[in-house]
Amino acid sequence: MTYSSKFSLALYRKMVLIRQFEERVKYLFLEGVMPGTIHQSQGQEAVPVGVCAALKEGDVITGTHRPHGQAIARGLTVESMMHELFGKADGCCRGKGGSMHMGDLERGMLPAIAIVGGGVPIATGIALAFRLRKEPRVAVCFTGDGGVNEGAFHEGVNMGAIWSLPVVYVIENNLYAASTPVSQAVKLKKLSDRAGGYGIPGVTIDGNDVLAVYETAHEAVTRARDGGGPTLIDAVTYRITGHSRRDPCNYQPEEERKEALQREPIRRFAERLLAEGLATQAQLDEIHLAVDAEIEDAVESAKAAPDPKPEDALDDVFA
Amino acid sequence: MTYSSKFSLALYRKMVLIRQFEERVKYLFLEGVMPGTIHQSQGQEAVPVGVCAALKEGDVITGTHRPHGQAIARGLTVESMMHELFGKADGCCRGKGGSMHMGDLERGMLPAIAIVGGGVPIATGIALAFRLRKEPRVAVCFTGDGGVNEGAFHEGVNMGAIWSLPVVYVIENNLYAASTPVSQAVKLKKLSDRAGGYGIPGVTIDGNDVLAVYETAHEAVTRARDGGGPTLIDAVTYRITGHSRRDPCNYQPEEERKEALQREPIRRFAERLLAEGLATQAQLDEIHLAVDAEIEDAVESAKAAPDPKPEDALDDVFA
Amino acid sequence: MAQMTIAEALREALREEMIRDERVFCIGEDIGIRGGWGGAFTVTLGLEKVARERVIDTPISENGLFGVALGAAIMGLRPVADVQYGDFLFNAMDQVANHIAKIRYMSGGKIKVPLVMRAPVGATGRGAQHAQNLEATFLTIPGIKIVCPATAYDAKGLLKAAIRDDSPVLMFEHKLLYGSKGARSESGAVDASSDIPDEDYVVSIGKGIVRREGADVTIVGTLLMMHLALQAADRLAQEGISAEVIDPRSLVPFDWELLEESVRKTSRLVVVAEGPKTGGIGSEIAATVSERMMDYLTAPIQRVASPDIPVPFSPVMENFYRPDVDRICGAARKTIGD
Amino acid sequence: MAQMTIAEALREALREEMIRDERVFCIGEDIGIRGGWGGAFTVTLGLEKVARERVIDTPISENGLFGVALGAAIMGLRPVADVQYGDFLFNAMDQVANHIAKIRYMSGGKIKVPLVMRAPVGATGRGAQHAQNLEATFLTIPGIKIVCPATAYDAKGLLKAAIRDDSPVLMFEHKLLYGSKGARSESGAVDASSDIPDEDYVVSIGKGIVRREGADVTIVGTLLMMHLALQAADRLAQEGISAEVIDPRSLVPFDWELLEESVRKTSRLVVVAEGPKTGGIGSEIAATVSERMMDYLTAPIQRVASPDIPVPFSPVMENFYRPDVDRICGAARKTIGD
Ligand SMILES: Cc1ncc(C[n+]2csc(CCOP(=O)(O)OP(=O)(O)O)c2C)c(N)n1
Ligand SMILES: Cc1ncc(C[n+]2csc(CCOP(=O)(O)OP(=O)(O)O)c2C)c(N)n1
Ligand SMILES: [Mg+2]
Ligand SMILES: [Mg+2]
Repeated sequence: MTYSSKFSLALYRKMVLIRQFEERVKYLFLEGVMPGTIHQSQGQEAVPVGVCAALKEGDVITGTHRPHGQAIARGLTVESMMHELFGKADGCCRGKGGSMHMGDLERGMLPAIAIVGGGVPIATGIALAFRLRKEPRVAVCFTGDGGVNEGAFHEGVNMGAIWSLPVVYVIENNLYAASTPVSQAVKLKKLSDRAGGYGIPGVTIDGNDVLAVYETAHEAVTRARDGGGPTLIDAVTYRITGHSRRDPCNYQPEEERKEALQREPIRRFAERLLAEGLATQAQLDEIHLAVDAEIEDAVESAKAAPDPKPEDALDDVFA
Repeated sequence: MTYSSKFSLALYRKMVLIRQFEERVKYLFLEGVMPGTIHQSQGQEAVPVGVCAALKEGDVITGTHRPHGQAIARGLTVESMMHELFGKADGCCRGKGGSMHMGDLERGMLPAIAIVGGGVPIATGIALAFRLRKEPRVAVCFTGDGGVNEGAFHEGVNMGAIWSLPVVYVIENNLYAASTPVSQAVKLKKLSDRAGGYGIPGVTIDGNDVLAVYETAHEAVTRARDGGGPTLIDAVTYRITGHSRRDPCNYQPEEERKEALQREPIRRFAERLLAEGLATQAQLDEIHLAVDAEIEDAVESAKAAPDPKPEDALDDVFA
Repeated sequence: MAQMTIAEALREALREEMIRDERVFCIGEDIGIRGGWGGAFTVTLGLEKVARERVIDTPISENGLFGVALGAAIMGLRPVADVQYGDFLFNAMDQVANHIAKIRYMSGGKIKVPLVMRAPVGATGRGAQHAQNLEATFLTIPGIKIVCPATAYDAKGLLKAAIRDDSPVLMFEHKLLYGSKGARSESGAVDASSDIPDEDYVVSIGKGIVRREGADVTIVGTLLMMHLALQAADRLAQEGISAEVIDPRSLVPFDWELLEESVRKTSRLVVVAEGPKTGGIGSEIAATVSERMMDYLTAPIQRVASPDIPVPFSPVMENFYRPDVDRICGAARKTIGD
Repeated sequence: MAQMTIAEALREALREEMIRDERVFCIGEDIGIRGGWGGAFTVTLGLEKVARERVIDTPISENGLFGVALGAAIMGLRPVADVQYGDFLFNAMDQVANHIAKIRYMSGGKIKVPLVMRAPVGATGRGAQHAQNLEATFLTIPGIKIVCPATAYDAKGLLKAAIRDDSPVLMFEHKLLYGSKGARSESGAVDASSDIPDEDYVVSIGKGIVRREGADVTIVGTLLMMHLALQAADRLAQEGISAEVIDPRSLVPFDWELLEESVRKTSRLVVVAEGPKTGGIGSEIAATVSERMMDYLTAPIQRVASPDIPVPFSPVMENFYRPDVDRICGAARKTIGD
């Protein structure tokens, strides 16, 4: 397939936006300005960006404890996210969620689910609602490679499968669950082999190739929307940052990391865009500058934004 | 394979013992003499009998909410079981367990786990203990066809698989989970297809052929004992009695039930034994008589046995 | 007006709400199977006739099905999810306690979770894994309303209120009160049937009721214990002790006003709850009443509860486990004798 | 004698017990990965050097890993299973509450379950799903002993006692007390380190301790709250109020004797517990003390706890959630002023 320059640059911009957002947040966190803990997704950008590019308005994603990339890919503003990270009253979850619960249903993303695997049944239920209402909408569930070993994954995928619901399960397979290599947690060459146990199609793809991700997701989303039921997509990528906080990643072999950096999705896509004449270096540079400015604005605005009042904590328990 | 008359008759006797035990218990229950509720296994006898015939002393099984057959097959005495069913102080669980928690670790069976799927991780842990202690023992986990959809099944089997533990997972597949047909709960032709998702061998067999069950179990148990890791055995059988209590089984199509009765394991095995000259009708009749007497003794003794004291309830919480 | 058991009243509530509101659906195990029982206690029997696609039978996957219900609720449907025995809520605990109870809060109030959960409780001869009273456990989890109907009237009215509520509501139902019939009847059952009005009604979540007026001692209890409290009050009356029986009906929110009013009058309180005494419902009620009303109390609040043990199988021991009329009367006398 | 943080003291306890007894092993997620952190809070760091096969890293499967630990414990091993955050105990709730807590009982006492569970608790800027104090929830489940060390000395001694116990023991550890270092340090941490004797010792499960003697009011609290109670006592002392601080250390069994002795002396009680007030630890303590000691009490027992809400992320709101020294002092004054 070939894609327009506009489409390609939009993908590129999203990936850069995620990367720079994560880098900026990491810096803010290490500075000690930002509360809480963070899970970041540098290196994994192609997965959410490719997947979300295949979605329509009205589709809904569920995110994980590592949700910044998913949120940006789905269309949350970095401003609303940065405010949330700073715990501000006008963050996307009004300061009640924080990094791990980033989301905004109005923008098509549930507050992220930080319990590994927990989002799988929920996404299935969202798809059930679409089915019962006869709406042509699709749910997409992000999970990590570690998430596939939770009971919730099993139960949720099985229900999606038996009811042929409009849902796509996407494994952001960064080869590690926290510090645990996927090879130690699963006795399979490909995580997509789990799909057979549920009677649904499964596919393992290069998750650092944003177009491959897009194409696979597009096919799966279309199938789901057309009543063909779920797909399990195992998108293999790599986390080129720590699992959380100040993690030095000593469990990642040096050689592996070096190689992974070679395959990191943004530079790869840039090279391809340049090679195929879909973008000029100037265009790419401009994107980087614009993205940085957007993020910087978000940081400034977040720092200046009002904190919630302590007693605001008492609201929002019951409807 | 051919088997000795002695071995064959021992299998036959166990199956008859289970069948008659269950029939007697059903009668006692309907009479209102027996407290609680019961899950019975008429028609499924070949599975636990075939499997347990492949075990050695020291091996341990975990049972389900439908454990009477498993318990008898593993070698609990009908006396200790009948006492337990009557809630007597000298029942196999001293009256604290009841029908659904039948078991006796000294005889190689954990008190049965009545939470569907709950026994799977526990059996895996028993196998882990054998591995850590370097003991040549095997754990066998019984589950129903419904049990394979619990998260606990997924998590437990996966850990057994990745650590290649000496454990065998046996699905007593009676085609229904309570009233729910297996075809409605799983989108697979064969439940053994779940095995591929864990990277372990899986096999679907005729669970009403006690020798087929024995042979399959023997192979799996041997592999497990020899360090070859777990097997998932899907033994297809049929429940020719109610799910529990006074269930009229209206969800089982009449035609299906009729056919199932044709394939019921005890008569089938009797016919085979007679045909192959491994037993005479007189021998079989004698077994039935002896079994009935054994059960009747157990009933009499259970009725006469002392109840626990109310305050005995306070014991056995902590060691 | 028709006489109904709790199982029938719950079924009627579900039927009427499913008809009234297309968004309402039931989800659970064995709830709508043709030829089946309508769930473990017949509550959903025949509801598939209202709308086949809105009675959803799931595989045995409690955590999954509560998660599915949550997802559907977030999207604006109004699921009624059940477990066959309350004990299996522990299988679904992550979804119930970490997601259902919290996701609205985590969203900063942007999401609604109109989700009803139903769970049978109570010791009924099935051993430790089909017996627990879980009210106290879930009381520790903010974000879920909890209701406990003791009568068919309340069962119907509370279930309707729960379905119409925009927040998660967990209804505990007692196995010995269902009045399930035929193959699904329970030995030791207590009659909890009521005359049910023909017209639509709800029982407000958070409103208790005085079941019997009295002057000397207040006895508070829900579900089966409410019935035993009434029996105890009868017996106490014969001894000249006038007991007031309060049924809070909801545990979250709790009708403190009603209870306080009663205690102001009687100055004595007995709290009856099936389930372990430690960490029990009785502890919360006793602590709160003591905190607020110490000056009114003329005797220490008595908690009648089960011992701190799993539920034993043998009827002899199970009867020892379950609070009974004798013990309630004893506790009431103690508040007066002291 | 060496000064140790709680994380270090727990690690030492594990190391020594693993060496002392071959049956002891650790099981959990990310606990022994080469190049990893030794669990979420560094407690198991380096233990694989004692015995590689006895530090078992599992997939992310909490219910599974607690079930595996249970199976191994039944067969006579002595597993120490942990979750990275206490909140994930809800994922394992079926195994913990339905099996681990009950299987010995269901077996009629024929089985032993020498199983230790470790779970970090406390609100620490991570939002609602990594924050809960679960002590009260598990208090409702008979069959599990519960310990809550506030100091490194107790952490080591209680963990050793737990490992040697033949019953399931659940240890709650507070994230702000670990004293984890480097990349795993916590902001807002409180120093809970102790001088740890060189020789082997245990702290008996079920024995509390007077942390500070006082005459006017008893303040009881565990984990982080014990430290805040001590700070509150300091401040109250400046106002002329002499507060006694009791650390029960175990919740199950609970050292009622120690607490009662204190209350007999002070006649006033403040119970401090992080976590929702309703159904909280404070409710149980207040109910029991009221029941047993009404005549000694000169003021209603005050419960200082969190509001009945999930844990909010924003530090401003989280600080409002967490009981603090101000509120403890206020409650103490209230018992005296009344
Ligand atoms: C149920 C549960 N168990 C454990 C954790 C702690 N934890 C947070 S992230 C993580 C690793 C997740 O691995 P994976 O699913 O591969 O996602 P990744 O972090 O690689 O994005 C773990 C164990 C959790 N959040 N939830
Ligand atoms: C976790 C859990 N959910 C539901 C039940 C109620 N229940 C008891 S038996 C049963 C059906 C089990 O089906 P299957 O695993 O096929 O075993 P079978 O009854 O056919 O032997 C159900 C749903 C239970 N005991 N445990
Ligand atoms: Mg990963
Ligand atoms: Mg079955």
